Amino acid sequence: MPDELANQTTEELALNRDNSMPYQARIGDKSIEELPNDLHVPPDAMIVMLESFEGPLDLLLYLIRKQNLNILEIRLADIADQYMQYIEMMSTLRLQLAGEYLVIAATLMVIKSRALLPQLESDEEEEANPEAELRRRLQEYERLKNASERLDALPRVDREVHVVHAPLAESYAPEVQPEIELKELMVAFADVIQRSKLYQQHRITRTTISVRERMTDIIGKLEKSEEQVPFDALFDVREGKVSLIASLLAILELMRSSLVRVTQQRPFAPIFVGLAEATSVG
Amino acid sequence: MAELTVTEVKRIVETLLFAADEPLNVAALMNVFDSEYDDPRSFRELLVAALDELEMDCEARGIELVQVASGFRLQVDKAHSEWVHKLWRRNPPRYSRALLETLAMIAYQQPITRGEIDEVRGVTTSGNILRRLQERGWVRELGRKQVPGLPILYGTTRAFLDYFNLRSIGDLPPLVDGESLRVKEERVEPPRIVANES
Amino acid sequence: MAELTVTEVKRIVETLLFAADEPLNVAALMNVFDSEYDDPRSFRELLVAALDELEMDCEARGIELVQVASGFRLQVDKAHSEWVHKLWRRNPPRYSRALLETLAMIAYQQPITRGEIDEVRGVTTSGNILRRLQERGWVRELGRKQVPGLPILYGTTRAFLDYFNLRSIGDLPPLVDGESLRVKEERVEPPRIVANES
Repeated sequence: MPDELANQTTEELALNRDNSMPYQARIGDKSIEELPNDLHVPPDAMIVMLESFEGPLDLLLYLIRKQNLNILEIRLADIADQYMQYIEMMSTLRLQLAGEYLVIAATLMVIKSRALLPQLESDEEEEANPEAELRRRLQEYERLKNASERLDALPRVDREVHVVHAPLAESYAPEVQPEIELKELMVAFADVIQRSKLYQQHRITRTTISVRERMTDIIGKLEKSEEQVPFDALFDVREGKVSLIASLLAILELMRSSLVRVTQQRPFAPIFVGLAEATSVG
Repeated sequence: MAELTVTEVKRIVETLLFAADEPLNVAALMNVFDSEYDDPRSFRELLVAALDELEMDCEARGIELVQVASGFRLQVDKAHSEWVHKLWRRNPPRYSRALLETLAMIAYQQPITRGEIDEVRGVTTSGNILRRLQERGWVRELGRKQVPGLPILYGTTRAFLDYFNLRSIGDLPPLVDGESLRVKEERVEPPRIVANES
Repeated sequence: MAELTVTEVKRIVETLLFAADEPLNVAALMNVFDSEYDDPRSFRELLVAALDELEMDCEARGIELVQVASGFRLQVDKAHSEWVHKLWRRNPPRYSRALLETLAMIAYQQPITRGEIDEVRGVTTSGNILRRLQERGWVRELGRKQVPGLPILYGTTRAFLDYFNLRSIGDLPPLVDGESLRVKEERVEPPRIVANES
């Protein structure tokens, strides 16, 4: 097996291994068993696949299952080469490789070299047997994986379990208002963001908040004043360069959304900012 | 298809009203059953009959079926509200998850429209929640977004910041990635405008 | 004082469960009624009888009375959940495999340290995951293990059990083989916990 793979590029290699992955190729309702060698797999897809492993044990377990063998049957030395190919792919694609992957790689190399020297088997009772140890860890990990899948399958609130609720009639509702903690708000936001696939990571950043906040601030200032506000009154130089840029971007964004109007009587005259007509607030 | 009986419809409607955070009107209820009938008119009659029966059933319990502007709702009746007050004196009431999520969306993403909130939350946010947040003085209308339909833009108020002891919205703990909340950091990068087309 | 009948208590308890935002246990229910009885023991019996009757009443409806770790709650029964899903097309929250593996490790092997979790998972568990589990209220610190470095011991909370519809840790689904996630039991002595009430 290792020899036959030796001449292939990492991409072809990945294609050959890809058949039983969760990311199967399909045309119509026909799944593609054999992929043409010249088909280009975008590196992004490869990264998604490689990152889907939870760690080296998960990767090893996948390699074992792919051969339809269980942990106790497989000779770990036999899959050492496949494991190494994946490690290579990961570094080729510059994925951040956790140190744990390399530790397991070293262990597999030790196991493989011992397998090549069968006459030493008499020693195995005395010294630590790395193959038995790795097998034990794989068994443990497999149990954990099963346990977490079962946990995930339990009926749970918000998914299968709907807690029933009835409010009091508004007229009997107490004056006492529910209290919340800031932490609850953060958790709610984290949940919502995680649930949403529409949001990319970069959309939720501190800097985004500051520009949006600035937009709210500026609208607030404009609402308070009856008339238009001089452009420079919307800036506070003491806030520093970054804040000034944020204010400017906020004004530009508000202009773009037609929430404010910026006027200037003639060139070099003072610039005024006011709320756009349609934004009168009740 | 198997026809549903009035009693079955009544039971289903009861669970729907209990599970929904919001009053449900006949149209919303009809939607839930849309695979169950061929003739909307006769099903509507069945539904109304079921609601009538449910209303009568409630009389023997501590709840009542009422019709408010946005639809039907099951609520604790007056006699039993006293008991709920006793409970709340020891276990104060809490806001629903839907309300917290809506407030969080507004706090972090303002100015934001209801449509934008719905898009991320994946459900329709009820007007009731927005009204409660405004009544509490935490959320206000900032204006209207200049897109078709002129949707209202929402933002948080000074009172919101005061309640949470924040000096500004920038003091909200930032969310760095979808998975986790990182402790507040002082990283200063040029702000980037995020396109907020809807 | 006027004695309450089982039926009256049943109705009141039902409305309390409707209005409460969290499960209620017998003690919390007793508290609500504390001005109504002289003899706690006999009232407790009345209350339990009322809960039994309520459970039976529910069978004729689409809801069920269930007992989870922190008490009783009313929820839509399995047959009617389908209908609620039709009403409520929301994407349920999903959790990453890393988070679920960490949570499973803690649930099945508690009290457990982060190092012990990492050992089985074969990777370093991110602090974000543990923090997120704590923020969600599912995991808490139990104390410190009396070994060098005094690592924190983690365990699950009642809120975790409530969320997953369980009454106790013993109700977790059984492991595929063996009673423990650890294949070779290495613990010689039971871990000692230093009290650290949270």
